[in-house]
Amino acid sequence: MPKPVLSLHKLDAHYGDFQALFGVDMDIAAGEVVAIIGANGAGKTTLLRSIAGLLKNQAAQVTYQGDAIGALRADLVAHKGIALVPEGRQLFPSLSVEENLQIGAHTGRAGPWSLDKVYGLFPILKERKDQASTTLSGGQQQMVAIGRALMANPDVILFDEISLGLAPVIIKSIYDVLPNIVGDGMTALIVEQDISKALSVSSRVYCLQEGRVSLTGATNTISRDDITRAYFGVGA
Amino acid sequence: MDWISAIVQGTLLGGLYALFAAGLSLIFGVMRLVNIAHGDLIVLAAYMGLSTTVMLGIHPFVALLIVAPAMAGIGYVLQRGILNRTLGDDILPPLLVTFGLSVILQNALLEAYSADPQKMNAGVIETASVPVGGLTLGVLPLLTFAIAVAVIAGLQFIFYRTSLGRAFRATSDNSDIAQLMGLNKAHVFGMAMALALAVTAIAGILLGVRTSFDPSVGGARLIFGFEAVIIGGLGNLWGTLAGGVILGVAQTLGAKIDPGWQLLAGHIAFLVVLAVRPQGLFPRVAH
Amino acid sequence: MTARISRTSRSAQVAMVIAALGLIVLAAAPWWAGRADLRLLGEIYLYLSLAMLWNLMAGYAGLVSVGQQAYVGFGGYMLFALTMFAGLHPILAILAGGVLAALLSVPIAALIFRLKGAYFAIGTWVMAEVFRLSFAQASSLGGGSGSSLPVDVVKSFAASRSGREALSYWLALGAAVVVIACVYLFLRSNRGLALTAIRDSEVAAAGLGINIWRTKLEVYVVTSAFTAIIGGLIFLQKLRISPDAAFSVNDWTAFVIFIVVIGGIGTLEGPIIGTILFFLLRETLADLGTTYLIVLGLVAIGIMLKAPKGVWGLIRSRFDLELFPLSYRVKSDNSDKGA
Amino acid sequence: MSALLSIKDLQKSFGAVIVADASSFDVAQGEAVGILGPNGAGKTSLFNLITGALRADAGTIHFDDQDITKISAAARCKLGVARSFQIPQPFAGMTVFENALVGATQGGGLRGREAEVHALDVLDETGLADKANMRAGSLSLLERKRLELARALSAKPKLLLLDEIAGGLTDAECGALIDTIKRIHANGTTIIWIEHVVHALMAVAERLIVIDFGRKIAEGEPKAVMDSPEVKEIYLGIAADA
Amino acid sequence: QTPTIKVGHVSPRTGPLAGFAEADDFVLEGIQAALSGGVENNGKSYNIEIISKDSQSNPNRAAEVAADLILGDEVDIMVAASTPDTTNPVSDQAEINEVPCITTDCPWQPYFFGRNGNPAEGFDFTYHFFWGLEDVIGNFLDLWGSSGAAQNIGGLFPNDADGNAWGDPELGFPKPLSEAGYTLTDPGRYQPLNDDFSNYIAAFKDAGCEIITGNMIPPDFATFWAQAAQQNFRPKVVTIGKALLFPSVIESLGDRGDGLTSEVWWSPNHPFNSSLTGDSAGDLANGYTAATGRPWTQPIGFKHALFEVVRDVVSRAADLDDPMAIVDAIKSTNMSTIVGDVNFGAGPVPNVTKTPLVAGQWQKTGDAMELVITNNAAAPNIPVGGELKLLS
Ligand SMILES: Nc1ncnc2c1ncn2[C@@H]1O[C@H](COP(=O)(O)OP(=O)(O)OP(=O)(O)O)[C@@H](O)[C@H]1O
Ligand SMILES: Nc1ncnc2c1ncn2[C@@H]1O[C@H](COP(=O)(O)OP(=O)(O)OP(=O)(O)O)[C@@H](O)[C@H]1O
Ligand SMILES: [Mg+2]
Ligand SMILES: [Mg+2]
Repeated sequence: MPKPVLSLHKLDAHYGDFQALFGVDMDIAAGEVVAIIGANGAGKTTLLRSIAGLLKNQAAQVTYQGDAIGALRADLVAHKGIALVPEGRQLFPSLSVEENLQIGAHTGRAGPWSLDKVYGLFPILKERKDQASTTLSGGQQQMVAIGRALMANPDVILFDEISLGLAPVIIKSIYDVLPNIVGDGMTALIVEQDISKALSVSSRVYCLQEGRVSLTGATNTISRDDITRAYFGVGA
Repeated sequence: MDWISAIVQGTLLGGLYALFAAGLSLIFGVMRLVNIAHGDLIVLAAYMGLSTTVMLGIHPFVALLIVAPAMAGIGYVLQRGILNRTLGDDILPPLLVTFGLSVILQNALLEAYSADPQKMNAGVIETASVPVGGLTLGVLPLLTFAIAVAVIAGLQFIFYRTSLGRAFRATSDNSDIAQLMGLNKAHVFGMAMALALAVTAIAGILLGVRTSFDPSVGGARLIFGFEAVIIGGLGNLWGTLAGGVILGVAQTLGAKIDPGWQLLAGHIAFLVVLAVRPQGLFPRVAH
Repeated sequence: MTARISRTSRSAQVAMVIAALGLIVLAAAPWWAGRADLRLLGEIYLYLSLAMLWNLMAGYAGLVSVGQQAYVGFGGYMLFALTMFAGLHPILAILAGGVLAALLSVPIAALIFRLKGAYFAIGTWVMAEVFRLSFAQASSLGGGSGSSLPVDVVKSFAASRSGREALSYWLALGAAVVVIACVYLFLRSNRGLALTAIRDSEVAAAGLGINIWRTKLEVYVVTSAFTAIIGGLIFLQKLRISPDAAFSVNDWTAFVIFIVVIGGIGTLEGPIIGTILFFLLRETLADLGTTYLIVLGLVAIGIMLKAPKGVWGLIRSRFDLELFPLSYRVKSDNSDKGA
Repeated sequence: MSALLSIKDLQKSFGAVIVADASSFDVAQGEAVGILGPNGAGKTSLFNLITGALRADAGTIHFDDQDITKISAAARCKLGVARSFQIPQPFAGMTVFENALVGATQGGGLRGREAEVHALDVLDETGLADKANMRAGSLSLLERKRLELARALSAKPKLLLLDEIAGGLTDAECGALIDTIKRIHANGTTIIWIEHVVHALMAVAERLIVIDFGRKIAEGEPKAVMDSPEVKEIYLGIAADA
Repeated sequence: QTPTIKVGHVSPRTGPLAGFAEADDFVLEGIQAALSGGVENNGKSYNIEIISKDSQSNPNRAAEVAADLILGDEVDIMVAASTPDTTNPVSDQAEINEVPCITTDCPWQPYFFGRNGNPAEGFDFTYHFFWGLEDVIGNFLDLWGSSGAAQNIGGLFPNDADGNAWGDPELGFPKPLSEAGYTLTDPGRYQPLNDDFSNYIAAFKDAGCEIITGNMIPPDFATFWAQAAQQNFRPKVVTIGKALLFPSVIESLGDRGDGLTSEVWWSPNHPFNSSLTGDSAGDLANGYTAATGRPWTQPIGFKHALFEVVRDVVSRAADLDDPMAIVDAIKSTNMSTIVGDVNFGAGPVPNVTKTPLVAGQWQKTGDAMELVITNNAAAPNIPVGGELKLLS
């Protein structure tokens, strides 16, 4: 395996008294697309929030391009080139569609993505650019959320449950554009409950259960039974 | 004619209240911060204006060039040093901290300037008047109203047309997600407080020109500011102006019935609005 | 089932014994304390009561009111009005003031309960201003200038000066004991359990059959009534009332919030500790005038930043103490396992 | 068999998101019904509508021959509807025992010693007895889910609504949970259970309802429902291509 | 060992009323120096210790510190000054705690009737010297009469202790004004710290008022006065109580302070001397200016006189250990002070006696504003310093 661009070392995470992650280790190589799966509450979102800096950890628990970033504030992590497409889309309701995209570019990082390029990817958004973001359909909102993250021209992009609550056609269309996004070398972590979707785009998979990694391996070497067992903790 | 006059005077008074409230509205709208010290910050600005005019011998309006940036600086430091650490779902920490700030400000001003009433001298403009369709209107109240409109238009522009305003709105909507966009929440809030206190400087100077002030007069005006913000609806600056005008007109009309009813009428107008529309008249974000 | 439920702990039992002894000593204060100490203690009890009540409202029911001075002032004014115009005995007048406050608080709640969070806080404040301005219009009570309690009313309370001082001391002590006992017993009761549940999660509480609106209304009405009674006692000590003094947001709400939050909101121990701290500060520094108030402000800011759960929160995070035994302990008598 | 719960033309949406689209179904006294559906289908929202945490836009809900569409959540609980929350909502500052006691004294309407005994029984039943004195805020996720079940039971419900309580359990734990729920059911409590762990659901449910986009897309005897092509396609994405 | 008599003193050192107490330090220092040799009583010498506390301009706080002084410091005599917000709560505490109390700096009606006093009974322990509304009315009538302005008066009375007393239909201004042939336009009581007087101004304009009177706090007057100019309302005489007492307030009004008129309770030109130091009024005022660099203010004389009376009482009391004996001594006070005669035997009601009052005008002399006595009909022994000038 090449030198990892992003690694987690014994990552713990707490919400007050409650511990959500227990010593998670992970190495992600540049350009890799990795799926993270697990049941509800397994700690997937927590993992992504820890990487993005929304949860504070010890500095050495997360390293990125050789820097210990575990204790860094989220905005500084963003400036370093890690972007998160949050669970449930989380658009800014008081910003228009275009403003939501523009604010994604706040870090001012150079790169291939621009407003035009995002509109090229999701043409429907251009038609709706002055609309309040809350008036879009769920799928369109998900497009804005993805576009917003791309506007930061990140090196690593984290997707949290992009298909949640979306109709199958929409899910399909979003998964159809995913290769265009990660195609030119962007590293991606994809959290997904729809296991087959997740596996279809990723090369490697981690399964979380109760805040611990219960299974990991290359997508093509892992069997459905392994996954189901790791996923629910029971044999199907 | 008397009633028309009362309404006109009330509207102009509303301009003053809106000016008191504009900074508050910004702070409340962006940070959900109930700033008990706002009235005292207005008085602080008035004293800074006074010192500047006395020391440099300049007109109070010119003193704004110094006071507004100074207040903005104070606001930024205050927000980053103290207030940011009190923000959250619980409204009590900011309430208590700004209460502490208010007590400190009042007493520090008392130490520095004594309790003597002070006033800034703005020359002929204070007493000048223009006849308008049978009414005689003071130039200063007209100017105050015009400034209130200009300030609110300016804030509205910053809020909705600039990247700083976009950052305000985004951080206010969801500060976690805004951080993901690379926005430093502490800095954005600091900028919002700086802007709010720059507006406060304008309110303070106009207060100090309009009437005499002493360290204790801030608190009495604070509640009108809050009322204007809430009547107008959270985060809607034009609503804040409307709220100020509603309060001002209610007060002058109440006073027309009996001067004892002046303040009461304003408060009752506030309660009636809330009874009918608990989110205020023009909330920006519908729930 | 062999498990047993206990609602006390060693530290609580010790605290109870100490409290009982302390109460006996305090009740005897008219025999051992100077007149000034009596008065100071009386004031401490009244502030403690206000703090307890506000804590019940804000700390447990989530009703952060900055308008409780409305009821303090109302109680004070009812003392004056009912003794002067209805000829009631002062103690009766104070109790009647409590009842009237309870009645008045219902329609007020109907209005201000529509508001949430910061809006609620400001709504209560405006309401208190409405009280102040309305009483300022009552010319028979002196309007904006206020009024003194007529000497014969004061004398009717107790004939001799020392009798009066002792009686008003005992009334204040009694009020504090009653308030603390009521709040404590309320929180220990099933309704208190419900209120605590609301504090932790409103949606789960509603799902378990707790009527949130009614529970909060009950708390609001009861605290309003008690607050008015305390207000009556306060102005029985002061002998003079005016709208600005009666409805002072600083004296009756800001300081009380200070006490509760500094001590530790949402606990019964917090207001007690806060009251002691507040009076320690005041007694040592008050003569410094402005400096005292500046220090007060600094303490408020400092504690909020360093210990947002207040002093009791700090203590409790170190030691697992509970002076007021509210919690239930399950003890299994046998060694057999529960499940 | 008279219907304990009867839902007619229930309608609810959040802006563009429709979570209940003219849903109608009955649940008989003593029945155990399973609900399935993809993420975001509106399952939890359905519970919210039944318990009163959400108000319906249109349609009616009858419980025990009484129209409960417009009454408060608290009143519904007193009538005998209790639920567990998918995202646990413990009373974090209270102990586990106190959490159960709230249910026993409020929704359950019990007093004094009787309430305490009932709360203890429920903790026994759900395997939380040895955690009784712990602060609920310090429980692990699985314990929190168990507490959800315990607290719902403590309110002595006629209708128990369970929202995803089996996720993340080991085989043995899951088996124990199934036994517990079967026991509760055998005692006469009517149950509606939302669960993604299908085999657990199949072990208890007498009938399955499948929803997607707030619509009922299949209903009936569990085996038959699971074998229907729509369910295979919409829900069991894994099974279909496995 | 000389025994000590403790005197408790409450005054508003801080807060909105602090102007009244700005000379406290200076006056108390002078008094302490003058009393340093002790006071003779029945051949025995007593020290006088003054314990001073701040009411923060808050009547609640005033009652509290008064009680502290009485109960904690166990003072033998209470004194207090400056507006009903200070004198009344302090007197109430003294009365109920049976401590002799002397107050000043508040017209006697708000003091006496504001405390629900009954002229038939009076109070047992509390005494007050100052002038009354009848005096201020007499002086104002004299001043207005000499001005030649139309007999149409606008009244500005706030809803506070002073305002209610001044505007009271029976005891205040309305009755004597109409008896003297004036028409009073009184729209009602406004709440202090008012932001808008346009209704008043409109009413005054409608009624053609050429004279304005009232009792206001400085910020309210400043608001009114600016609005009056803005709305082109230009009365000929403006005579306001309280707001126009202090040079700092007049200074803050700039040129618009020139020509305003006010009651004058005391000035450096009052022909009285201190019974304590022998200083004349002029000496005392100049001493203050020399010590602080600030212009003299009216409360200086009364604060000084308060302690003159205390010394006199201490020296005459039959038994200083008996509060009743001290009260008897107060009751029989008849002396000359730096503010005039204080004789509790000659009051309008029990417990109250009056000192002389005149009226004057702020006039610009050179760069500074000076309060010039223009009318002295009520106390001809106080010399007039200049002529009344009309505002417009
Ligand atoms: N803010 C919070 N406070 C307390 N506990 C939390 C918080 N956020 C998450 N948790 C808990 O942490 C655990 C892990 O949650 P997380 O959101 O990471 O799970 P997830 O795998 O993303 O689940 P899902 O598939 O439901 O999104 C859960 O038990 C959850 O209840
Ligand atoms: N209060 C709300 N406001 C707005 N949208 C909501 C609200 N509650 C739920 N939704 C939306 O309604 C849809 C249905 O949510 P619901 O929680 O009922 O799904 P579910 O079937 O329980 O899914 P899961 O299996 O993930 O628990 C989702 O898209 C959700 O985002
Ligand atoms: Mg998640
Ligand atoms: Mg759900």
